[in-house]
Amino acid sequence: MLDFEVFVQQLITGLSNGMIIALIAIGYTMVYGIIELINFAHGDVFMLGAFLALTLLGLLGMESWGPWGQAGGVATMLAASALFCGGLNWSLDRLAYRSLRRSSKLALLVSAIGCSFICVNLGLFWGGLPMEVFGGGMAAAAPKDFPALIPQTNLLGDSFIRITPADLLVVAITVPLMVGLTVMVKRTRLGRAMRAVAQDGVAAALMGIPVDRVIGATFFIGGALGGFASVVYALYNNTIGFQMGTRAGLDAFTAAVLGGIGSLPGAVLGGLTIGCVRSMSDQYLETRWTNTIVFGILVLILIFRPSGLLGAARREKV
Amino acid sequence: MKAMECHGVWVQFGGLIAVQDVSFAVNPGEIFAVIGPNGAGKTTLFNAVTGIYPPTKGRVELHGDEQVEPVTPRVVATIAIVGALVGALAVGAVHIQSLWQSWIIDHYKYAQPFPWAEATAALARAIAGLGWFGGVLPLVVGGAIGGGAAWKHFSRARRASDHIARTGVARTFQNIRLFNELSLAQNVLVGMDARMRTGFVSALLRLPRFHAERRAFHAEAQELLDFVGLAGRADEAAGSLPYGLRRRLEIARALGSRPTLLLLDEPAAGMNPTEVGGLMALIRRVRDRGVTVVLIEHHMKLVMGVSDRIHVLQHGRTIAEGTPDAIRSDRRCIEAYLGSEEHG
Amino acid sequence: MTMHRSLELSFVSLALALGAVAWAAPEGGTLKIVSSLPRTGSANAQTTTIVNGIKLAIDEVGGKVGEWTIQYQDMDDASPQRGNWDPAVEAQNANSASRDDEVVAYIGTFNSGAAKVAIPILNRAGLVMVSPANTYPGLTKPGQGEANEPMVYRPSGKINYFRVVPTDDLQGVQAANWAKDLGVKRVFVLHDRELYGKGIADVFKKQAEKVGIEVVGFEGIDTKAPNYRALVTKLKATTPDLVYFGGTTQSNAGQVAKDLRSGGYEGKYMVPDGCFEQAFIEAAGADNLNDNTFVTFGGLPPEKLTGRGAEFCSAYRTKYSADPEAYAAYGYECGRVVLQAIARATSKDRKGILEAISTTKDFDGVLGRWSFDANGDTSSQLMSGQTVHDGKFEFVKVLGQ
Amino acid sequence: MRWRPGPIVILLGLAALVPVLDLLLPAAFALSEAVRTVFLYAILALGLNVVTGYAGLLNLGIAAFMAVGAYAFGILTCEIYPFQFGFWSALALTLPIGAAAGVILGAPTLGLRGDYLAIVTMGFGEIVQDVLKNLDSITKGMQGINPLPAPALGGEQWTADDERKWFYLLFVLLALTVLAVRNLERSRLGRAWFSIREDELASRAMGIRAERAKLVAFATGAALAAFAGGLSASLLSSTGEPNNYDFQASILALCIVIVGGIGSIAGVLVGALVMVGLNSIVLVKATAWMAAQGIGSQGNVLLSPNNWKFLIFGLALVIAVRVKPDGLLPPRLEGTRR
Repeated sequence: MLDFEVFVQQLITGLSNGMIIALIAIGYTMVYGIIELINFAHGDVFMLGAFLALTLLGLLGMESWGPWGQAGGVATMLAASALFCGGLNWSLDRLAYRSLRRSSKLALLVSAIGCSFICVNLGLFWGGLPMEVFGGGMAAAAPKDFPALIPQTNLLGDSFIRITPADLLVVAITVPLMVGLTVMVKRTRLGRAMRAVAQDGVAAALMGIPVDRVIGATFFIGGALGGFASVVYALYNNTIGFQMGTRAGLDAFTAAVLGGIGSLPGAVLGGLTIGCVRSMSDQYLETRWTNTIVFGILVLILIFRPSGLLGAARREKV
Repeated sequence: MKAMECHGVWVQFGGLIAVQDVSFAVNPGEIFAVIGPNGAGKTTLFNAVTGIYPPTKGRVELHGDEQVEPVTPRVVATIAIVGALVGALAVGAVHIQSLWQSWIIDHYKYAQPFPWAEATAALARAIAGLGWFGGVLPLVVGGAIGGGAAWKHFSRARRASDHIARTGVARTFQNIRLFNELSLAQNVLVGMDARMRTGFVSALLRLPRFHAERRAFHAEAQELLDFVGLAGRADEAAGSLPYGLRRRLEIARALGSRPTLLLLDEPAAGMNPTEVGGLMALIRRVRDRGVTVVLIEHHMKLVMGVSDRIHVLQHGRTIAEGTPDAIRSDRRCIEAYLGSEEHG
Repeated sequence: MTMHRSLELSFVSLALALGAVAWAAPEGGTLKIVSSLPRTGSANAQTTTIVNGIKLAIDEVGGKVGEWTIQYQDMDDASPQRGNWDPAVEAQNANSASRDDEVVAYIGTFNSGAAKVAIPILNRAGLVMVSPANTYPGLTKPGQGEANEPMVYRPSGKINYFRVVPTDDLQGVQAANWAKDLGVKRVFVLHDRELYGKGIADVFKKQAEKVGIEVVGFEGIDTKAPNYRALVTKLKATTPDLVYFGGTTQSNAGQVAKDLRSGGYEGKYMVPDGCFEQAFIEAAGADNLNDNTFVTFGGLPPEKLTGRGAEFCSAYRTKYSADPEAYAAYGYECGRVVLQAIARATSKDRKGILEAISTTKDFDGVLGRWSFDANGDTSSQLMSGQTVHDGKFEFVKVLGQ
Repeated sequence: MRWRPGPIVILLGLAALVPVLDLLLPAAFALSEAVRTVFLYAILALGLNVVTGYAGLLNLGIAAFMAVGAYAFGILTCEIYPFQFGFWSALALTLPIGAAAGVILGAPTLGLRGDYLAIVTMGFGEIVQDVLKNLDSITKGMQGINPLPAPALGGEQWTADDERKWFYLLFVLLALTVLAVRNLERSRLGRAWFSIREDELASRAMGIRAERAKLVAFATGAALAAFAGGLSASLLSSTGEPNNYDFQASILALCIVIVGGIGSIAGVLVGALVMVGLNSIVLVKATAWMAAQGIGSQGNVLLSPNNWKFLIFGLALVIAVRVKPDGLLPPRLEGTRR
């Protein structure tokens, strides 16, 4: 293999990983944009989405379906996880966050941290279900194998550079979602309402926008994206576990900040950047320093661009 | 010397020009008003003067000086030191394990005395032996990043509002910005901070000098609250103060720094006629303390009643300047502003 | 029965609290065994099997040794907000065990780092500690770890710490030798940067170099990463024919296996006993492991056991309706060593039981016949090699023969 | 004016009585050891309170400074390094070392807006762990550094067994920390922090040097966290492993501050008692009791009490802020007592 091939391969890996990060990051950035909350539970909602997908897969016996059946199965899982995560995120807002709108931002943050712990525990229980896909429930905490419905064979035959159906799946699901979301926020009534609430909740309420409903919708959409991401993640990595949400959340939030929090294209750019930095650092430096390098680059970028790559510098009204 | 001078000031946000080529001068000891319809760029002008954002073009001079922190040798030295430190950190970060090896691991045998001199000499040799690629390159790169960041930081802070405030310019805000969770006395004490001298250690250990300074400033804060008519409420929370009195507290807070120039941004907004009368008296008394007052106001009775001179803006441009009487009779002003205000 | 006991106990406590009885004589006839393992969070899967093993050992003797009733307490050394072992909690466990005069044996810990906190505390209290899982050599063996190890763990000058598992230095060596036998020429060594995984990988690397296998790479992974595709690309470019991973199921051995296969690596994969559990096969997906994955383990796998071991396996299956795994066997062995020592001890107190455990000789255990050596290590050097076939571990050979 | 004890004095007074209480309770219910952990976390959380409560800077990486303190203490004292300072001098050194670490992180990043800073501090927490793990020739990697000395007072060397001495040492250090933080709070500096927290722009316009005040807050918080780290390392006689100072530890400190009452010293003390108490007293004793009663089964995931700990902890957080959004003991109006 050539050095060039290695580089291209790492780029592909980085972009695929980056897109998954970006999809989760959008959920963060939307919620942050509208109520300035770092929704710590988002990563864990995402994790529960993956558990739902695995449960469905086991219950319906998707592994034995034919290729077309499996494609339908993937679509089912996507829809179910998106609805489930959206609904869960919405209920978190309804039950744990809404009553704290007027309290300090930090109380809200602690509530989100609490929700995150609760979701982690639900994941643990879920992993202990007496189902075959969960190992019969004997080892609730163990990582779970997610069957490879989408094969990881190389579409380029024997070449060193590998592009697998799983890579294509990531692109095929994330890109339309991102485009659709951007259009929605820019063009639709709901999108305009969301932007209005994000700018000034009180003014929006005075203009007759049902603020709580709009915030709820934002949580739902953010959660649904997390749900899509969870299925993509599970099909791409083929392992899920009850603690995977923490790391995914951390990466995604870093991506959101790197890109400029509140900005949808920023979250995507941030996610792709982090994905690529990770794989390049794995290749050309040592894996054990990868995290340090990611955060080091984050700090460097923020020193010179304090609002992130695409974030608008916010001017305070005086 | 003028108390404040604007020379051809422009302020631009993206495509929007908020202030366009405005020039005026304020004499020491006078009450100077800037008026104009909403959106004329008055507050923006204030913000440019007090360093909240820099003017896009032009100069603002306070007491005959541009109030930009100069690039002194000390600043250069600080930037150089920061650069050098970051460079050294970078070198250390890259080589920390090998340096530690030659300093400690090679010389320390468990439970035996450590040969400090020998080990340190070995460390020095190891540092000297890093060479161009291992030693100088990280030093230069780290130094450039550190120095660059320090310069960036300095240039951002050169004309920052805290720096300008410390040169004797105080202000109030159009949408009152008090510290609502602090008491009245503490709000004023925040205003006095620039004059305080206790440092971290004397505050931590409550050295005698801390107590002396505290007594003096607390007394002065009381006196300032008396001066603006808030006597006896020193320990209330600022947030619980009625609206009309908040302006007064803001003025007391601004006076805390013993400014020579006080900028009042719509001090009479939302006041009833009685309160306005009291405010006019207060503004005159502030001037009598030797403070030059510049105010932005819509309330014509107040402006005409207290101002020595008036500057009129419209759409970010100057349209007139003069004494209240002159402005009252200026046709352009009446058309642009006074007319609509008095008859509409 | 236990309910009755503890009622009685709390009664006594209450009496003590009220000051009615200033110094009650220790309640005759009860001895406590405690274990301190991370029961909250990701290690729960492994520690559950350890606790199962201990309970099985106690149940087998009917909860009694002679006239003495054995009480068992399962302590958690993890805290929820950490989700992993917590040094403060471990110290707290060790201290409360030392304070409780009825406690005569302390089984634990799971993590060698936790052992470093607990051993000195228990040592001062003269309380014996038997570990089912610590493999860091420095805890017992002079010259293997830091210069001050293992003396620092013995402030009283006496040995109170024993372990039934072979240490990293044995397993790593055996694994490298086996790799040589398998015809490996180039190996890429990965580890999880944990005490256990890094320790064993270091030994493996050293031994591999010694026996003439070229080590083409040595990297510590980030155990929380979602996948290792980038690393696999880098690894593949060095064309190894074996990848050794020092780590456990929890530190992502399964994900590494998956990414190796999906990244197009077709060589062998070898892991230590931290992965010798069905959960590893489940996490990795059997297809990714079948027939070219190799697992080392200290002792013999359940189905190869005869005598005691065979009895253990069938008893475990009956009781928990699951196959016993590596840690279940280690936990069971700990429990039995302690119980047998209690039986042999001349005086049924800490001193007597510590004495009895340190003189454990020719113990007929599920891991073979072994004794504790002068450092407190098991004399058993028996190691076995497994491979994965058809989604199940399959015994290959006894290593070192 | 008659002096009446405030909540801080009452809390500390009650804490001082715990060892006496222990004499009356049976050994299995001894509290003083768990209360020691409360003290340590209280010091850590007081440090975080300076940063987040007073200056309003959300710091999600306070545990990293704790790690810096613990490892600095370890390297300075342990016999496997040549430095071999004693307990007291090494403990004193953790303060400037922690402050320096705070400045190194703070100086480049204090210009950032709230949540950007939060993510940078969180990243710093990850970096510190990685560095401690990876530089294993210096930090001993995952092994931790041990043994670490206990204090010697009056020529007498303590051991970890001197429980009561340890208890009162930590108690006195906590009281001193409280005093120091209170002195800072009620000084020019504390006022500057509050004003920045409430309205940075206005306080700058009043001549407050916001950057400098924030940096001092950051350094003070880091120094206190490092101090707590050094103490906890000495108490355990080991630095533990780098993972012990991870994001979760920072989160616990943050929860202590917010559940207790952000910006209030008494609140932080109560918060530490409640959160650490829940964690290492209530949950521990409850599971031990349940296990003793034979409740729980390993076969069913729902029946094992250990499997509920995350849920209980999380619910406690959600309910606590729901019932008391400003914390259990929110600060009274600053300065009403002057």
